[in-house]
Amino acid sequence: MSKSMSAVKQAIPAELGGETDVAMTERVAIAQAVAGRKVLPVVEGVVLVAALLAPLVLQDYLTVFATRVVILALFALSFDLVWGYAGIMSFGQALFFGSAGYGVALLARDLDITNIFLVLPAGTLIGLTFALLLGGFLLLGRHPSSVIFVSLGTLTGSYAADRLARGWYYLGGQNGIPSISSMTLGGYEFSEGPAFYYLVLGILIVVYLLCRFLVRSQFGLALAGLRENEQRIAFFGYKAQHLKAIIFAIGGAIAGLAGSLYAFHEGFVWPNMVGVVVSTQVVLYVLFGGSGTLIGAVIGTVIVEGVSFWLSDNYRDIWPIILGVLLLLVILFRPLGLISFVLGERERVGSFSAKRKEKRNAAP
Amino acid sequence: MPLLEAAGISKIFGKLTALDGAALTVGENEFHGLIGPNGSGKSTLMKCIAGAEVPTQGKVSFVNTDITAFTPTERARAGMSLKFQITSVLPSLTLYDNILLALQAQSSLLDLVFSRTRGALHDQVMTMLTQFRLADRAFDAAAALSHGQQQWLEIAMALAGKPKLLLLDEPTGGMSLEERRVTGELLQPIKQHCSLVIVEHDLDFIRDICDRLTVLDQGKVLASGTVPEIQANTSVQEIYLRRA
Amino acid sequence: MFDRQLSRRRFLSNFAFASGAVATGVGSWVIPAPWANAAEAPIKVGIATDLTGPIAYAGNADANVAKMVIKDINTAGGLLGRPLELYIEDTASNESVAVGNVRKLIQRDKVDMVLGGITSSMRNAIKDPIVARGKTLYIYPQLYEGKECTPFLFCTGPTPAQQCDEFIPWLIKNGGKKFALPSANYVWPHTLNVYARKVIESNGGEVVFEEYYPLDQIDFSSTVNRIISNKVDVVFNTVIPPGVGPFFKQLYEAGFLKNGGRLACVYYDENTLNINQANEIEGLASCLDYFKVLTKENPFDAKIQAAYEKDFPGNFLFAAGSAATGTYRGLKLWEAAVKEAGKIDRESVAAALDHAKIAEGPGGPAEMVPGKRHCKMKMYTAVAKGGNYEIVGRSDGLVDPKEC
Amino acid sequence: MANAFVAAFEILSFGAIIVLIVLGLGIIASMMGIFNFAQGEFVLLGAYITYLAYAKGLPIWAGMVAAPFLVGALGFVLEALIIRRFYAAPIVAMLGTYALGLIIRESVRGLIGGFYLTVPEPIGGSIDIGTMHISAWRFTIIVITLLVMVGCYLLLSRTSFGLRMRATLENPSLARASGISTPLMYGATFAFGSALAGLAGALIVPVFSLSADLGIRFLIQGFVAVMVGGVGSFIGPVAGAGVIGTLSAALPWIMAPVVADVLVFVLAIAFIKFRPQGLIAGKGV
Repeated sequence: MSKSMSAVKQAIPAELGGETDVAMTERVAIAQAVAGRKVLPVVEGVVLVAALLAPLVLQDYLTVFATRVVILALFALSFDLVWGYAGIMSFGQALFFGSAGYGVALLARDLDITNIFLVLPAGTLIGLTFALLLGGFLLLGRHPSSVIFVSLGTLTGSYAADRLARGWYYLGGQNGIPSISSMTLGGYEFSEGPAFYYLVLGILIVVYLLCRFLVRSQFGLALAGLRENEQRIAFFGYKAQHLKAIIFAIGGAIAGLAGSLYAFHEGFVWPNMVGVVVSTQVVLYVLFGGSGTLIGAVIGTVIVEGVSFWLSDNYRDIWPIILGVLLLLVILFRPLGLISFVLGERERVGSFSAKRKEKRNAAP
Repeated sequence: MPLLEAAGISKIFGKLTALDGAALTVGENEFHGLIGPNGSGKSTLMKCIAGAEVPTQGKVSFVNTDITAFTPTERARAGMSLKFQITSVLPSLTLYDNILLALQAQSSLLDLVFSRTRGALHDQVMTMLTQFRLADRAFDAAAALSHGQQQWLEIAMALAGKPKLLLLDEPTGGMSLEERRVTGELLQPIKQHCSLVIVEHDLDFIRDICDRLTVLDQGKVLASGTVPEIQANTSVQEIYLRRA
Repeated sequence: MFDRQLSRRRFLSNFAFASGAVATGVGSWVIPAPWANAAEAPIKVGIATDLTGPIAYAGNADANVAKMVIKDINTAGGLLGRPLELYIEDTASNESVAVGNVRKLIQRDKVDMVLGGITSSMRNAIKDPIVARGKTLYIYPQLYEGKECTPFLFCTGPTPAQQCDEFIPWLIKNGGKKFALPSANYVWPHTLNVYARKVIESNGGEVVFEEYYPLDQIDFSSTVNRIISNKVDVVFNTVIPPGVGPFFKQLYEAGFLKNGGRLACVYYDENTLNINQANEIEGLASCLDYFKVLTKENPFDAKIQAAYEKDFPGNFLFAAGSAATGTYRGLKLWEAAVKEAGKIDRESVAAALDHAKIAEGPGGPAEMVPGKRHCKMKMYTAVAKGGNYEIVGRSDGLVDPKEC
Repeated sequence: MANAFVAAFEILSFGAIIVLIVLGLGIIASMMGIFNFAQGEFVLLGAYITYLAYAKGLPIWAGMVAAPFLVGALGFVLEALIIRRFYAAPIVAMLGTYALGLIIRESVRGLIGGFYLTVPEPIGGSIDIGTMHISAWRFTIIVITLLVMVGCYLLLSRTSFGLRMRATLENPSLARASGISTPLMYGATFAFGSALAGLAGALIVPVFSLSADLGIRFLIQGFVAVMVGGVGSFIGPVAGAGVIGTLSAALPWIMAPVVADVLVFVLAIAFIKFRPQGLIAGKGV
């Protein structure tokens, strides 16, 4: 029991406090075992090559499915940034994903705007704005908000938005907005298929690299500190709540981008898209893959979606139960996600030193 | 004007009165010891000064500014720094990153995002680590350090931001005798640019490094003065005898 | 082989067996054609319905009906000399899952026709992948709000006109003139109410109030109070589960039935009777294209009902409100259309389906209204008595859907 | 006048139902710091057990009596096997209990085949006062809720069991030093909270009929109620539940139900933001 308990603590460094116990010695052991070995770039490379080759080996309909997964991976990235890096539990990430989806659907329906250079920035902006508003309300203030308040606050926000969307007739109510026209670039229409796939893959790669740059910057170091011990960071003189609100807003913007792509790819939006179901789904992706590693979010999305796809085909009656059991097992025994099978703690946290080479020289 | 002036500080938790009109005055470049028996309110007073607790009553001034309502962040930016009673280094980060984190606390957001200060701070990080005899462990996780070393690391972090006032809550807790001696040596040089308030059980340690002492008992100030004055004070001797 | 005695349990074990073939990419639920020596490749029929999720009882019934009809057609020699193959996908009451699975039907299995979707939101979600992006024929089998006029999308369930035109005058005669329209807040009730209000008012009735609630609202005290204090005669209900159970109970407890009030609910069939105790909904009136009690008077209904219950004993009832009758009708009309067209491409079948007729179906004959893509059918009014329905009214001939 | 009386009764009765559902949630959240996402499924199980008793031809009240014990026992086992591992990390607890809830809910859905099933009231019909009709069962629920509330309060404040429970949860190491078996107390508290949920499910199933989503319907409302009332005491969440339940039932009398529905949540979150300690601050009973 103590083993899994300590493992659980590792997943939630922010709540560790200053205890010295088994968890620490374990961590050190892992750190030493892995020091000097770089697994992450290898994993990233493998995933990239697989993603680039996918449409060449997959059947048509699976390419369309893969496109959806890539869009959801982008969404998962947004949540990972917020939870995995800044330790803000956003149980309402779908709010930004879905409101952007609704936003671009309305643009397409009512104003006939489908140009990719208009709708994607619009969706991103909607996600950013909603995240700034909700994040500003929940995170800022004289006293730092508790983790529980933020998680239940975002959950409630998403729940209320879902109910609002269901009740608001202009948004199509329960039925949502169907038959959204295709996204366009001049005269070209992005219909589902390899072109759309490579478009979203390209966007994912760009956003991934931006996130990677961000979390490895000194800003990323501040986030790492925040996740470990928010009070300590505030006592250094960081405006901790501002940092959190900023990363929350960035997460919202990425979720918005993903949501607008999703709306055009699926061709419809519906209330679930802003609601608790999708909010929880994105938590599952990141949890399965491994929070606090960007690639973990991507891998988690692929695995959860892939397994669901397969299970719903073959064990349709019981697949939600199987999914629940798998989730519980991961939480209990692999709280750092499946990526922790190949990736050590030391490399997960990374190092922010100016001269990274010294790290290898100095390591025992 | 003194650097720090806390006056009439009361703190009530429910039915428990932890502080009852306590006061503390610290001048520039002064090492000030805060002593008293267990439960006399030392830690609570430290927290009220640092902003971790909001006093029920009273006023805290720092560099001629009323900071009673300041958040910890604002106090830190005004030049106050705290080392917690329980060590709170960031365990899964390297020592290097722990120090870097403390050094860059007041950088602008753009500097942080584009890592503009990373190269410039490198030498400072290494200097701090060397000064606190931790340079050879720079790229180990902080969790890997011994308890004493973690305390040093935290003192180093607290000093990184060049504070005007450093608050140390039991810096030598859990240290060996040799480690205590070294801690004293490490603290001496900072006197040139920084004042210090220190809560400590080890009276020998306090006597060695402090200029002035304040003695708390049951939330009130029992005595305040130079080290010899306090040593000569009979009521202080009494409470320490009572404890023994 | 498609076994006559195939039970649900057997299907499940078939599933488990089929999973062995997953590695080769075969995933969905395929019922292979019964003859291997067919001269031509089989015709592929796709069913997309809610096999899991909150309305799984309806989706499973629809899938069962499809299995029954396809089996019958195959037993009778198939279509155009070709066997039929059935592909069933789950829409899981989750539009996102549904779209993915419908794409499987279209893009992987390349089915020649898709039938399915129960809720309007599901139809909305999947019609685009089927009809516009997928260039495939789509049949929607459920009673619904009307106004669906998408080319290549055919509706085989009752429309507001079919459910209201004869029903509401009956309600006014057998209930009273003062109507209340408490409704779940989504498209079906909104659109249905517009039509119902027109019929009520043109027949001398009056709508006391029309109000919308969140779909999962389960406390209706203010509504019940307004109904009682306004002395409403007829509650024309479009609140759906889970709210409908508590709503009817609260109405009953407030004395609505005792004071002679009449409940009316146009989606109520044999499945939904169990939501309340029989005495709480005594006298509830419904208007649908089929009730099980018709088996006593119609030999054909007796035949299909018996066949269904033999193949699929258990909880998933053959009932009108769950689109089971629309599914039957839809498949049979499509069969007639394919026979007439003599080929299977979308345009030819749609052209024939435009005026397809069947002489026998659940509740009676049915025919498509040319150019309208909706279906004329017989309609029945029934009231609940002691937990069963009793037919109290039937249309003279086929009722016009009045759509498009 | 009669109208106002009926309105008051209906609002009160819905408030009582929410209080009943939140009781267990509140005890687990306040005393153990765990926001149990599977609480809705414990309610569902209580309802399902009652339905089973009815379907097997047993008296309904027998099912209602059995439900809290069976669900409580399940809670005890789950605490020992799973929940225990989550105490250090409240967020992980949320995710873990979410998974647990998913498993229970989908299993029950499989068992009842996705239907909506009716369970009759042990005390049916209505109490007639002049022209007014008041549901006898809703009235019974109000009475039972009051009894349970008072019972819980006395149990926590007056008995040695309650004292030990609070001591354990407030300061585990001190309690251990005083010879209290802390793992047992944690298990007992969780089982107690689960049993209350089971009881709630058993009592409300005749009102709302049984479906797999019966419990989750109330979950977020329950969390919001706990936060509004204030985490840390027994009475806080109860007060919060009273406010949220009454508000949800009362607002539809004066505005469109669809608006009322969203408004309750917006008001609640705003309230918590500006009074994070909730209606009733502090620890205790």
